Amino acid sequence: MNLTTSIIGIAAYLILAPIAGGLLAGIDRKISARMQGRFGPPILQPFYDFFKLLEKEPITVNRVQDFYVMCFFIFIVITGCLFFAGGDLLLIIFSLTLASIFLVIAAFSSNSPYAQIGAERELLQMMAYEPMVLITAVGFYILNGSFNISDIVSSQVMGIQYLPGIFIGFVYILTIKLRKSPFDLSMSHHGHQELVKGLTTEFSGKTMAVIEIAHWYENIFLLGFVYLFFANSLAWSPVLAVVVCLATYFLEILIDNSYARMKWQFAINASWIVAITFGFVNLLVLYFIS
Amino acid sequence: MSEQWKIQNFISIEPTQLVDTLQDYKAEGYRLAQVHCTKVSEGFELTYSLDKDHVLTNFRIILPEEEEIMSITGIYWAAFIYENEMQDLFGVKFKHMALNYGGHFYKVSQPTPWNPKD
Amino acid sequence: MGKRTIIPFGPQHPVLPEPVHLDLVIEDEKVVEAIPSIGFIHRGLEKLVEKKEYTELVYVIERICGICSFGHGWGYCHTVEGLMGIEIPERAEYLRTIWHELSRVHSHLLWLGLLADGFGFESLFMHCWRLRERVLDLFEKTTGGRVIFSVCKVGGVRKDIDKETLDEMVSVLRGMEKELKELTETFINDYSVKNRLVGVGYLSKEDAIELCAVGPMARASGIRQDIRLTGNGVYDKLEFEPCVETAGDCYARTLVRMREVYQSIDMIAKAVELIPDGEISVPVKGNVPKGEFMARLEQPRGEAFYYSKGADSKFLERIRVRTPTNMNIPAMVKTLQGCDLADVPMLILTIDPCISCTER
Amino acid sequence: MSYVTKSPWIIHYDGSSCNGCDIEVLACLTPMYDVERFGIINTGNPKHADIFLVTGSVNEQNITVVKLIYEQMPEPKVVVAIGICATSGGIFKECYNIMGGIDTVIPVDVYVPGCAARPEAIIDGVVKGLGVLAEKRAAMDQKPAVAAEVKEKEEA
Amino acid sequence: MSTIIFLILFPFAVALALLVLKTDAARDMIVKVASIVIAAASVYLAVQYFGSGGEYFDFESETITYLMIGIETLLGVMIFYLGIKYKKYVASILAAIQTPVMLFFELGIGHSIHAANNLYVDRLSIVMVLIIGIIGTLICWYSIGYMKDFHHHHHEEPDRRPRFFFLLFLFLSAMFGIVVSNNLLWLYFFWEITTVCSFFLIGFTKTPEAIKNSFRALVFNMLGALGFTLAIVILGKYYGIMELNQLLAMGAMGVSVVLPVALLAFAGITKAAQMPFNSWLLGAMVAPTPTSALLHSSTMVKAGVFLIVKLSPVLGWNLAGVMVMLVGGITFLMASFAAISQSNAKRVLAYSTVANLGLIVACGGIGTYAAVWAAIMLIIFHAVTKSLLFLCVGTAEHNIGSRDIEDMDGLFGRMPKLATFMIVGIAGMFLAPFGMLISKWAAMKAFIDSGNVLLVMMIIFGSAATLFYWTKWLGKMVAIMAKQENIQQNVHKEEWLVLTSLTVLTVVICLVFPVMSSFLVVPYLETIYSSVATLALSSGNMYIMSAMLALVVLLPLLFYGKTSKRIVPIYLAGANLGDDLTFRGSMDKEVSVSLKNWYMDDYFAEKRMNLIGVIATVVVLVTVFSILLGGVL
Amino acid sequence: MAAFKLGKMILRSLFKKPATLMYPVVPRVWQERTRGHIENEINDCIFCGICQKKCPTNALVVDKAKRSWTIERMQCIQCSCCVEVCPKKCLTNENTYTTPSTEKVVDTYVGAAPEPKPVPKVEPKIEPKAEPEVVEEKAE
Repeated sequence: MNLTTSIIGIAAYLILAPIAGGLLAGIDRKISARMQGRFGPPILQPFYDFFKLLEKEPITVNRVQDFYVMCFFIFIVITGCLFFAGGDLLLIIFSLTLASIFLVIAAFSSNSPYAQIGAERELLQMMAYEPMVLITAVGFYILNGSFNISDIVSSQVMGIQYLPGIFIGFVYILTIKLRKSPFDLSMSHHGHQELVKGLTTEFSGKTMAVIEIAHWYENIFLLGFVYLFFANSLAWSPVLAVVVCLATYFLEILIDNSYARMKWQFAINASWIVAITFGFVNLLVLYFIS
Repeated sequence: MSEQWKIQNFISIEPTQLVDTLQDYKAEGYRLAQVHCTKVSEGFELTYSLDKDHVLTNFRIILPEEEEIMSITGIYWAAFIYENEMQDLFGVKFKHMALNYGGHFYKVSQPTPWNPKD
Repeated sequence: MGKRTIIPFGPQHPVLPEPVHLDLVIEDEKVVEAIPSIGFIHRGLEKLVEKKEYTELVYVIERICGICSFGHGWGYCHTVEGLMGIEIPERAEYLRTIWHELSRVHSHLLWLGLLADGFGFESLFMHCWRLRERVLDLFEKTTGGRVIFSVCKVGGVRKDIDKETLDEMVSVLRGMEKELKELTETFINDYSVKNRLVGVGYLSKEDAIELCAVGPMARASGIRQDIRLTGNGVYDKLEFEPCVETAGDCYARTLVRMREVYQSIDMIAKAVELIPDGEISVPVKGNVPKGEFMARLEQPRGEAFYYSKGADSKFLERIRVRTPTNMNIPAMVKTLQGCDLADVPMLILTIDPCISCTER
Repeated sequence: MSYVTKSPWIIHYDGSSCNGCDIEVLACLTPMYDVERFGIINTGNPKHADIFLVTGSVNEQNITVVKLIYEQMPEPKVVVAIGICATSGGIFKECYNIMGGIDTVIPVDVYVPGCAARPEAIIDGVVKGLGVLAEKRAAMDQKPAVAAEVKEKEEA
Repeated sequence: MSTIIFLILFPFAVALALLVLKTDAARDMIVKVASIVIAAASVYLAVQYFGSGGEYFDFESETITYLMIGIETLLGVMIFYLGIKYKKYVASILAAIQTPVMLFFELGIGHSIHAANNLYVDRLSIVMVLIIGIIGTLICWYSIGYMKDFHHHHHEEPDRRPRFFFLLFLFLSAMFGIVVSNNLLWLYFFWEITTVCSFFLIGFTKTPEAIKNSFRALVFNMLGALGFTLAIVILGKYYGIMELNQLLAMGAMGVSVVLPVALLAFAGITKAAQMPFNSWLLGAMVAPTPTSALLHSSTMVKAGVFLIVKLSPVLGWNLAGVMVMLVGGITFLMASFAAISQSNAKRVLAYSTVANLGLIVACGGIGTYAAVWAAIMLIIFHAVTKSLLFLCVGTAEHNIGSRDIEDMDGLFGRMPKLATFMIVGIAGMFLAPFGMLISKWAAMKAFIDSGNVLLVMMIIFGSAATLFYWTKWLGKMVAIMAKQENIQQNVHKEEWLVLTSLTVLTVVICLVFPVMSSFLVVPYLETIYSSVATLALSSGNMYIMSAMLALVVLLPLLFYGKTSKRIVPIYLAGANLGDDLTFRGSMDKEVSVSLKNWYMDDYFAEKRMNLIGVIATVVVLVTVFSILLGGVL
Repeated sequence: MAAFKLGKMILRSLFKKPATLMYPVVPRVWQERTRGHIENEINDCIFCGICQKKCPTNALVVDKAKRSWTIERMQCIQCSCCVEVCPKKCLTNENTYTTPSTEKVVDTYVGAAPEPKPVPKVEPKIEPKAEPEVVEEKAE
C-alpha cells in the first residue's frame, strides 16, 4: 500500500468510523431490545446520547483524569489510523494496549472504589485477551511473512483457510473487547451491576462523551481485525469480509443476550484456555505445514 | 394438621429464666420465630416466639423498665436484629449482645420513639 | 490490613432496588467481611395504631410492602378476626388464597427477573418481567390495582371475582406456563447461569436451622418448613407438598422458587375448581376486645408473623409484623463471608430481601 | 431542541417507600412499557444521570443520601417524585420517622401521584420532566455569565 | 589498553581508600570525584574504540596470573571458613571442591596453555562499560545520601558505611574486568569477586535473614562457578584453549563445543538468577536498595546475561541453546506470573528483573541476529529503567516508611516529583513507545522467526502478566487522593540529581535508540554474524514509535492538570462524608475508603509459580546435561 | 455444554412484534375496576364528612358551610375507603389516574346552593393551574 492509499485509509477511518460505530451501537441496542421483546430506542440513539453528554455541565473529580481520557481517545484513534493505513500489526496492538492503559489509569486516578475495582477488572481482562490478540498477529505473520496489514490484505491466501482456530479464538476475546456479556466485567452498558458503572463511574459529561466516541472508533477497528481474516487480493473478498464482520457483530449481540455475566475467574481461565487450545494449536499446525 | 394456626399459647416466665428456657427449647429443636416488645405500664412486655413443627410457643416476660435482660444472641445469633431494634425503639437494655449496633441500628429522629422520654 | 479494600456497598447502588448498606471488606474480589446496616426505610408505621382505627389500619399494613402487599393485609385481618372471633365466609377464604398465590407467582417472577439482572443476564430479566405483566393484568382486572390491591378487609374481602374471570385467570396462567418453561429451562440448565448460581452462597441445613432461616431460603437447605402446612386459608383443602431442595446454594433457592411458581398455578387452578358460592364478607362492627392474637402466613419470601393486641377500643394497642427478610438477613450476612464481590448481588438477592418489609 | 430531552438518563433511589412504586419504576424499563424508546437508560450512577426518580418519602437516615445523590448529578437535572409518599409522605406522613415528601430536602420538579404510581403515570411524569429539563438546559447557557458575576462580587 | 587497566584499577584503589576513610565529608568527596572520573573514563573508552569497533590485547604477566591464583585461593579459604562459622556447610563443600580443582588446573594444564589475548574491547564491551560506568556511578552517587538515611534509620547498628562503599567500588572494578576479559581464567577471577561482593552486600545488615539469604546467593553462584570451573577444565584439557574468542571461533568452524558452552551458560544462568536459582535474587532484596539497584538489577546479574549473549553465536538450535532458551523462557513466564502476587515493591522489581533477564537469556539462547539485537537492547533499557525504579523505591521507603506498593497510596500528592519519576520508570518497563517494549517486540519477532512456538507462547503470556502487575502499580502512583501533605523536601539533593538524570536518561535513550542501534549494536552484530538479517523494526515503525513517544512526553506538558471544570466528590454509593476519604459505614461509624490492588493469590501464588518454574527448569537442565555427559562418557 | 438456552426465545422475540404497549402513542385501555382517581358527583353530596373522617391519609376536606369537597390529589392513595363509606354513594373511583404535574394538585368541588333546582353540573372550582388538568381528564 502506498502513501496515497494510506492517507485515504486514515481519512476514511477518521470520518467514517464514528458514524459507523455509532450506527452499529444503535443497531445493537435496537436488536438487543427486540431480542428482549421490547420496542427499543431509535437507531440514532447513541448519537443523541453523545450530544447530550456534550451538553451536560462539566464536572470532574480531579484535575488529571480528563487528560488521561483524552490520551485514551488519541491513542485509540492513532491505533485505528495505523490499522487503516496498513501499518504493522504488532505496533497496532501495542498502541491499542497503550490506549487501554490510559483508560485504566484514568479510572485509577480518581481513587474511587468502584472505578478502582473496575480498573482492576479491566486490567484482568486485558491480561485475559492480550495473548489471543498477539497470537492472531503471529498467525498472520507466519502465514504472510509480514506484520504489515497492507501485505496481509493483498496476499494470495485467505487468512481464514489457515487460521480457523485463531479466528474462533479472536471472536471469543472480541466479546471482552466489545464489552458484551458474559465478559462485561469492568464496565457494562447496562446500569445494573455490582460495580455501578465500573471503570466509567467517575466520568461524566464531555469526558464520558469522549469515551463513547473512542469506543466507536475502537469497535470499528476491532471489526477490522475480523476483516483481515477474510480479505485477500481477490476482488470479491472485501465484500465477503464486510458481511462476515456484520455477522460477527450480530453473533456478539446474540451472545450478549443469551449469557449471564461471568466472574473474573471464568474470564481469565476461559480466555487463556481458548488462546492455548485454539490459538496455540493453530500456530503449531501452521508451523508444521509451512 | 389443619387447625394449628389457631393455637395461641403464651407462657409467662421470669426474666432470669429466659436463657435457660430458650437453651432447653433449642436443644429440642425449636427455632426462633420472632421476638417483640410492647410497652406496658409495668415496663416492657417481651414476647419470644419459638416454633417447632409449625406450632408456636410464646414466652412472655414482663421486664421493668430499668432492668437489663440477658441477650439471647448467644443462643440464637439471629436474634441480634430484634434486640438491636428493641434497643433503638424501646430502650430495652440487653447484656452481652453478640452484635451490638449501639443505638445505630435505626437512625430515628427521636430516641426510643415507642417509649418517649420527656 | 495489608491488601484489604474497604468499599461502601449501598445505600444507593444499582443492584439494590432498596437501600441497605454494607461495609464490604474485600481482598482481590473476595469478601472477607460484610457488616450490614439497615434503617434507610424505617418509617415506624406500627406506631400508627395509635392514630388509625383498626378498619383503616389495613390500608397502612398493606403498604408495608408493595410486593407482598396482599399477604400483609391478610395476615393483619387474620389477627383482628381472631381477636374478635369472626368467622369469615368460605368464599372469602378461597378468594384470599387465590390472590395470595397469585401474589406468589408475581413475586417469584419478579425475583427471578431481578436475579437475572443481578448476574447481568438482561434479556432473561426482561422476559421474566414480560411474563409477570400478565399476572399484574390479572390483578388489575380483579382488584383494580397493579401492586397494591386493597381488597382485603376485616371480615372478608371487598371484591368478588366472577366465574368467567376466574376461568380466564386459570387459562392465562396455563398459557404462561409454556413460556415460563423456556425461562426456567434457562435458569436450570444454562451453563452461564449455573456457573453463577451453583455452589454460590452455600447454607447448610445445620446453619439454616441455627440461623433460623425461613421460607425458600430454609426450604432450599432441606428444611421442610412451610406455614401453609398449618392450614390457614384453604390450604388444607388444596393438598400440596412444599418444594424442598437440599443443595442449599443459590441454585437450590432458584429451583425452589421456580417450582413454587408452578405449584402456585396448580393451587390456583384447584382453588378455582373448588370455590363455593356465597358471601364474600361479614359485617364487622364495634370495638376490638382486649386480648392478643398471633397469626402466621407463608409469604412468597417465607414465614411472616402478625400480632395484634386489642384494648377494647377502636384502636389496637399494638400490632407487630415480623417479615421473612428479617429472619433471613442473618443467613445472608453469614453467606456473604468468603464470597466474591460479583456474588454479593446474588447473595443479597437470593434471600429475596424486602427491606421495606423488614424495617416497616 | 436540546439533546437532553432525547436521551434522558435516569437514576432511581428508593427513599422510605413500600416498594410498590419501585417495582413500577422497574416495570417501566421492561418490555411492556420499555422507556428506552425515549432513550431512557437506568444508569444507577448519579454522575451520569439527568433525571432523578425518587420513590418514597424522606426519613432521618436517608435524608443525606437523597441530598448527596442530587448534588452529585451534573446540571441540568430534574427531580421527579414518584408516588404520593415521595410527594407528601403519603400514608406514612404521621409516622415518627418520616420527615415528609422529597421536596422537604431537594427541589422537586414533577410530582407523579398514585399509590402505587402506575407505569403510565411514571412515563407521563418523566415526559413532563423532559420539558423542565429543556428549560433548565436553556437557562444554563445564560448562567455562566451570571456565575462569573457572582464570583467577581465574592472576590470583591 | 591503558583506559581498560585504569577502569579496573582505579575503582579498586578508590575502594581501598574508602575502606580506610571514616569521615563523612571525605567519603562524600571521594565518591563524587571517583564517580565522575569513572563515568568520564568509560565514555572516553567508548569514544576511543568506537571507530575501530574494538581490538584484542595480549596484556600478559606471570605476576598477575599468580596474584589471581593467590586471591582466588584466599577467597576459597575464606568462604570455607565462613561456611563453617555460620554452619552453612554446602558453601564450604563447594569451596572445598572448586578451589583445589581450579588451583590444580591453573598450576597444571592451565599453565601450559598460552593465552594470546587476555583483554579485548568490542562494541558489546563498550555498551557494558557505559552501563557500568554511568549507571553504576550514578548509583554510587545516590548511595551517599541514601546510606546516611539508612544509617540514621538503623542507628542501633555500627556504622558500616566504609565497608559498603568499599564493596561498591570493588564491585565496579570487577565488573569492568568481566566485560573486557578474553582469558577465561581472568573472567573467572572477576566473576568470583562479584560473587563475593554480592555475598557481603546481601549480608550487610547481618540480620539472621540477611545471613541466610547471603549464603543462598553464595551457594547458587558457586554452583554456577563450579560449572565455570568445569568448562575451563574441559576446554583446557580437551580443546587446549583458554580464550573466549577462540571458543567462539571453534564453534563457528563447526567443532562441537556444546558441553563447555552449556557449562558456561549454566554459570551465566546462575548469575542471572534464572530459575531454578532465582530465589537468591529475591533473597538479595534484604540488602540496602542501592545494592539491589546496582548488583541485582542493572549490573551484576547482567554479567550472567552478558556471558550468554557473548556465547550466543554458538548457541541456537543445539542442546546448549535449547537449554538456555527454555530456561530463559520458563523463567520469564513464571517470574512474570509470580510478580503479580507481590505487593512489596522491591520484590516486584526483583521478579521483574528475573523475568527480563529470562527474556534476555532466551534471546541469547536463540542466538540469531535479531534475537541478539533484542537481547542487547533489553540489557541497555533494563539497566537504566530498573535502576531508576529501584532508587525511586529506596527514596520512597525512606520517606514514607514502607516499601509496600499499597502504602504508596496518594504518593502523587505527597511526593509529586518522585511519583512522576516512578511513573516514567514504570511506563518505561512495559509501555509502547518506551524502550523495553521495543526490545520485547524485537525479541518476539526473533522468537517467531526462529520457529520456536513454545517460546512465542511464553513471551505472549508473560507479557500479558507483565502488563497486569505494572499497570496496577502505575495505578497506585497516579491515584489522586484528597488532602495529601507534600513531604518531598526531605529528600537528599544527591538523590534528586541521580533520579532526575536517570529519568531523563530513560526518555532520551528511547528517543535515540535508533542511533544506538545503528552505530553500536548493529556493527557489533555484523562482526559476529556474516549475514545481515532484517531488523524487527522497519525504519517507518521506528519513526512512528518516536512520534508516539514525543506525543506521550508532550501531551502532559501541554494539558496535564489543566481543567476549568467543577471538581466534585467521588461516588461512594451515597454514603460520602464529604472528604472523599471516608464514608458513613454501618453502625453510623466513619469508615475510611481503602483501595488495594489485586494479587490473585489463588492463581499466581508466588510459591506455586516458583515450584512450577523450578521443576520445569530443573527437568530441562538435568535432561540436557545428562544427554551431554552421556555423549561424552 | 448447555449454552444458548434462551436462544430460541431471543430469536423468536427478535422477529416477533415487541410486547411493548407503546403507551403515549397508543392510549392505555383501563380495566373496569382500575382504581385511578376519586370523583365526586357533587350534586348528590350531602357534605356529611364521613369520608374525611375515614380517609387514611387525610386527603379529603369537607366543608359543610361552604358546601365544598376538596381532595388533595397528591395525597390520595386510591384505597376507595371513602367510596365504601359514603352514605349517598356519590363518590366513585374512576379508572383514569391524576396526571403528573409540576405542582401538587388540589381539586375542589363546590356544590351549588342547596335549594334552587336544577343543580348545575360538575363545577370544579378553580385552584390556580390545576384546573385545566381536571377538565382534560374528563374529556378523555
